Amino acid sequence: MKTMTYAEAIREAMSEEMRRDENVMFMGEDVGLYGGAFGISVGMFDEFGPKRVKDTPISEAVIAGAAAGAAATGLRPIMEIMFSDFFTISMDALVNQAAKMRYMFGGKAQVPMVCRTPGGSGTGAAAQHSQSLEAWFCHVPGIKVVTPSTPADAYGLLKASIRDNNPVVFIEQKLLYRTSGEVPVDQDDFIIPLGVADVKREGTDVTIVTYGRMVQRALEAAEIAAEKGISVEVVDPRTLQPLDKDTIIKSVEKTGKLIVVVEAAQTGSYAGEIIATITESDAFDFLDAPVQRLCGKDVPIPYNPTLEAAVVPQVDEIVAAIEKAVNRG
Amino acid sequence: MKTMTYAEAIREAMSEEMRRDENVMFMGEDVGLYGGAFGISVGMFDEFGPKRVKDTPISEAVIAGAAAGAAATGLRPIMEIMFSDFFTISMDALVNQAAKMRYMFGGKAQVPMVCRTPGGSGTGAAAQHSQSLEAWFCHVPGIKVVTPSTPADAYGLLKASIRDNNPVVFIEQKLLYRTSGEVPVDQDDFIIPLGVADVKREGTDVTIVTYGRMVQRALEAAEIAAEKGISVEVVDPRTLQPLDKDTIIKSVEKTGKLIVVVEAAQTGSYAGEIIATITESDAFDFLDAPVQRLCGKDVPIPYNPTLEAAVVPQVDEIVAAIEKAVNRG
Amino acid sequence: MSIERETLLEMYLRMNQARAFEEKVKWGFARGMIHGTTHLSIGQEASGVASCMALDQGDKASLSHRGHSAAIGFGVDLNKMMSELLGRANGYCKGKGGSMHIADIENGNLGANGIVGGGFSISVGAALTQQYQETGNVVLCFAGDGATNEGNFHESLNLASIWKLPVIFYIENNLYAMSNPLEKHMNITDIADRAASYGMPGVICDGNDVFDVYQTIQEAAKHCREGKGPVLVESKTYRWDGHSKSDAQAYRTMEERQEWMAKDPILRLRNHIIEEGIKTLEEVDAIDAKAKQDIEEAFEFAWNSPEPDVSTLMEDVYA
Amino acid sequence: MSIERETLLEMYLRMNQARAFEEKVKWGFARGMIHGTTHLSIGQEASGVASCMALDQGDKASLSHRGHSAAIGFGVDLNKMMSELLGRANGYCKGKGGSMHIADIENGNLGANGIVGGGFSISVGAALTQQYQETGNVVLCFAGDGATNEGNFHESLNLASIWKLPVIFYIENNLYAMSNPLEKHMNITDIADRAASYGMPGVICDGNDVFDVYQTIQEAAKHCREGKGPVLVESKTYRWDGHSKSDAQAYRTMEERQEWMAKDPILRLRNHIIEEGIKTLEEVDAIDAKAKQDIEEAFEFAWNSPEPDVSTLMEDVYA
Ligand SMILES: Cc1ncc(C[n+]2csc(CCOP(=O)(O)OP(=O)(O)O)c2C)c(N)n1
Ligand SMILES: Cc1ncc(C[n+]2csc(CCOP(=O)(O)OP(=O)(O)O)c2C)c(N)n1
Ligand SMILES: [Mg+2]
Ligand SMILES: [Mg+2]
Repeated sequence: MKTMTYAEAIREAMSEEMRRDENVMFMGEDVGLYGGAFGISVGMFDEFGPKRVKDTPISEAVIAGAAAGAAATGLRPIMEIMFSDFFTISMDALVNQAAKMRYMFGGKAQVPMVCRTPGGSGTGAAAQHSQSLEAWFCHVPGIKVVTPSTPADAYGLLKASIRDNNPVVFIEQKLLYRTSGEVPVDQDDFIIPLGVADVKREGTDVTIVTYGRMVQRALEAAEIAAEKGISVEVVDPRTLQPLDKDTIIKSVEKTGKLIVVVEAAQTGSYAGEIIATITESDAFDFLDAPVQRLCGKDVPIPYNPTLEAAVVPQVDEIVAAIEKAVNRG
Repeated sequence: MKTMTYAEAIREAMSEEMRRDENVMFMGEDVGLYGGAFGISVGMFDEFGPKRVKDTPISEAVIAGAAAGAAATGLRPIMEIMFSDFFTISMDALVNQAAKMRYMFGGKAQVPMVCRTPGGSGTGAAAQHSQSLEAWFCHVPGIKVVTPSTPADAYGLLKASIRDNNPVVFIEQKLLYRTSGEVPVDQDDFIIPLGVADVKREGTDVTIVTYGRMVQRALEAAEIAAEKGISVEVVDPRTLQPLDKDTIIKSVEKTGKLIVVVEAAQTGSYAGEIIATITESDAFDFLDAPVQRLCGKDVPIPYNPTLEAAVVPQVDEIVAAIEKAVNRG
Repeated sequence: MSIERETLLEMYLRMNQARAFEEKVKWGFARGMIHGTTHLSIGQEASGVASCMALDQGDKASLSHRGHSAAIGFGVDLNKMMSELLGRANGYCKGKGGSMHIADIENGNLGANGIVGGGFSISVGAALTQQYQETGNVVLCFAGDGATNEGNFHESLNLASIWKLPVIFYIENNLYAMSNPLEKHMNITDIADRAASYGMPGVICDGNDVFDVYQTIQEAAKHCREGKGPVLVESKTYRWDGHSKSDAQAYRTMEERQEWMAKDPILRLRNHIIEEGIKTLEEVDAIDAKAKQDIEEAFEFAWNSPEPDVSTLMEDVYA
Repeated sequence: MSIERETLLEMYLRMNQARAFEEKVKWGFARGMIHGTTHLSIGQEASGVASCMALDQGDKASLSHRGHSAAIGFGVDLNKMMSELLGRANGYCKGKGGSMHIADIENGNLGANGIVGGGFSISVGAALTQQYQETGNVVLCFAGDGATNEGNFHESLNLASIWKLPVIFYIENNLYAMSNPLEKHMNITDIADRAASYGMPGVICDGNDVFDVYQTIQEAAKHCREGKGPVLVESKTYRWDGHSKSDAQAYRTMEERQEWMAKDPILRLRNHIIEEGIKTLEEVDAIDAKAKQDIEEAFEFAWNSPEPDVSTLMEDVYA
């Protein structure tokens, strides 16, 4: 175990995989000497050189397309899109090419690529640099989607993503980059398989399903609720696609109450998917309170910090939702 | 009233609005002399000339961006993206520019543009020409999303969309283009306001919420169910954003059973949103059977017609879901 | 430039197979035996076949939506290809791809593409692999004149040029992008001029002349293999048929079409072969007949092949 | 070319305001009084101010992420602009936009843009409106050298050229795209050369010389107004500061930076004004002082302005 930041865990995972496998390489805007807009790859250019850590022009379409083409022919590229909002420019390559190549070619292609990108608000970067777009990617068969909430998860999931033979969209969060935690870097091949949820806190009264930076908030809310005698279980799916439905269903069957917390704009967010997963499952019969979701407001992210903070679910709102659920049950 | 096809209704709506308002214009790939890939605009070039019906190069990014720029400065462009799959190339202009300009500029811009595009499978066009991506657009605050299921709806909703002062994504369906129905073209200014659902069939036992070409299937299933003595209500939201939650909630409160049917790939589809809307509303307490959703399978659309047809919900599957709901209740 | 005798005759055979393939596809469509849509390259056979045959073993090609001639030029199992168009289980894509997605990655065919311009960046990536793994191979990237107006063209050529990737951007300029004539979709006449934006060579060849096509691609490939980076090649040609299966072609004149049909690349090569005494008239007729026969057999094979079982629907979404 | 006396002095004032504005912003950032990020155009004031001042009444401008000088050149209420950077309710965007989104559409400022290259297509659309409504106005579209590698650049210039739209694509080539030097992000030296792909004129101006910038834009605007279509203008300049607030600038040398600082566009104009006897040294000093004073007042105004009320959060999503 080693204490490191989320950013360092990502760098470590990439570096280890690049040391292990000659065909893993990394490209993106300003990822070389500069070390990336968020400093994630600082030092990697020195270690791996210009062949394996490549600066690209500001050309998000070809970054993704080239990654797909390279992956289909034998490399295992990791690409970085500087802000997840810029994925709007890479969508054709990702959705119409990378995600579909295998299926539409009759299973005769494989596209092992990882698209790393930071999402989320909270840095005062406003509407075009703060979106949470994971729901889009989850809606595209052929793509896997990963949303780590801790340094250890980021580390183990990124290593698994790099070894996965499919296009993986790996969504990081700007506000998590500097958070730190224990990471089992010394453990031989610490891999967290994609599709396995993590119960971040066990509880019996209410289930909260959440991911990314909202996990921390949910845990804080759970702590406050605990003081009030309410036992909250916090389930972090960690990968949204594939989704570990079993763990979520089991938790809801135990608690009978479900709250989904996501940072993304509510309408069309992945919260709806998680809720539908429950209401169409056997867990439906265990529900004894209306399912609640706490999501980002349906608004572009504003610049002013007070407004910006008001967009996403707050700890006290989560606490209120917990109390509402329990009082109903 | 006049009987016309869905395609004709769209052409008629565009033409009438162009006659009414000098600032409405139309652009897209091959929409001029050729009349559009699906023949929607046949004859419009002759009537309106090259100033108002404009062929563009194969450049989906600038089509959307130019529409946004034109809309922000005084025109009311209608743009066509030949297949909704190609919207992957227009996403930055739509999502980061058109949708956000008003909010991020403090309410001092308005972007009245309509993005017409056909979605859906069923024509043997395979994975890159058959997607149903409406969920993506619904997840972007600032955009409205319309999905007409009949010629009359297409007509009245398109006119409303053209007069709306926001970016509207208007999703047509290839397989509906040739369906026909009565359209009140003779009625002075027949407009269907955005955000108003239509109960396509009244019933008391089960609510089906569906839109686009699945409406017809739901109605067929309802007919079969009626023969078995089950009364099905079919609610077509018609616009997904804004969503007429009241009508859906009222229907579910009446029937106590909800089935959502959509063509799009299940995971991350708008079905989840509709379900979440219900389970977080007062209608939750009225539910007496698990909510069901019948969606497209999570797979790229295959070319072979038998496989292709198997991707989307079938009438008999809808009937089975209805029976399951009733038997549970 | 001369092309080796064996190669030339094989080229002639493949061009005839391509023509016969597409005539058969037209026939199948008209009878409802093939569904969906398709884009015929009749008239462009020299451009598609000679370019691919100029490649070396191990080289890759990324094809456009109008990719039948190129696929056949690259080397293909005609049975599997026809089966794919008929949506059969033993097609190249197990019936899941169809005409717009014929691919055979293992053998270097990176796939046709239903997205206009979609192949540009895929090719850049494939070329990156060649450079990274020092294979010495090149990537031949097909696209149409209209495709060069996509942003993906620009980003791809720029990146390939900076990174000196071994990729030939091969633009088949058939004067139209669907219904849109070149002069209405760009303000220049020669697409090769666009190379100037990227500091790479831009050359033009007569796309209806196998010799010019072959030589141009060989030279471009040599440039790539020498590590000098990408080349933009414009191949001037013409499609005889409509854009896709339903197209009244109101956007062009009968005269123009006839002028170009008079430049039939197959006839041109046929005349050459006979005039140069490479083969007699009878021998050439025999090649023509074999090509047709091959296609008849491929259709027969495909027609009698099984459809994919519905149980395969969910297979191969993920690796 | 000469610039009218009044205009020249106003230009000098605005360039000084721009410099002072950004120095103040730097100061505010360092003290945590401004948050988020910002991209300074110090060193590029001639390029931003003189170009906008070459426009006529009613003309439009679309700005890049590095847009402060341009906004001030175009004409701006400094109080509202500073308030926006401080996220205040009376800022141009009611505190919802910040530095990257300063806009004033009503007065022709179509907005700065946080998406590199995002303004290209917006400008094409705005130019379409001018042509359609026969306003006689033009659109000046700002972008950086790096932005010209986005697909949107390509699609936009091509469309503008075919449709002969009145838009000037004004590329401020400051030799770097973030940390990426020009020679590593494109294989050509002059971005103006890219005009050749679209059959439009491509011209270069010295972006640190107000006279050259002013004349070049006026001529380009004339070309547009005569219905001859768009022009690509490359303005060679340099940013003195880092890319954004946190940038160690390891990618460039101190020497290079100093060389360019010696070409200070403000100092150059100042010397001209004095040498030509347009104003005395004292008078020029007074302008400098006024510019600083204006900015101090703007900051004071902004700092004492109210933050937007949380109740406004959901306002203005839809019209
Ligand atoms: C991104 C995208 N836009 C539009 C289309 C529809 N489309 C298919 S082929 C075609 C014309 C292509 O023209 P060109 O590149 O010149 O190739 P050609 O068909 O002439 O061979 C169009 C518009 C598409 N498939 N993909
Ligand atoms: C689409 C997109 N990609 C990347 C970025 C991040 N980014 C902001 S400015 C910038 C550099 C832009 O370089 P250039 O166009 O030369 O303008 P300059 O900053 O030099 O003025 C980058 C990469 C962005 N904002 N948008
Ligand atoms: Mg063409
Ligand atoms: Mg620059």
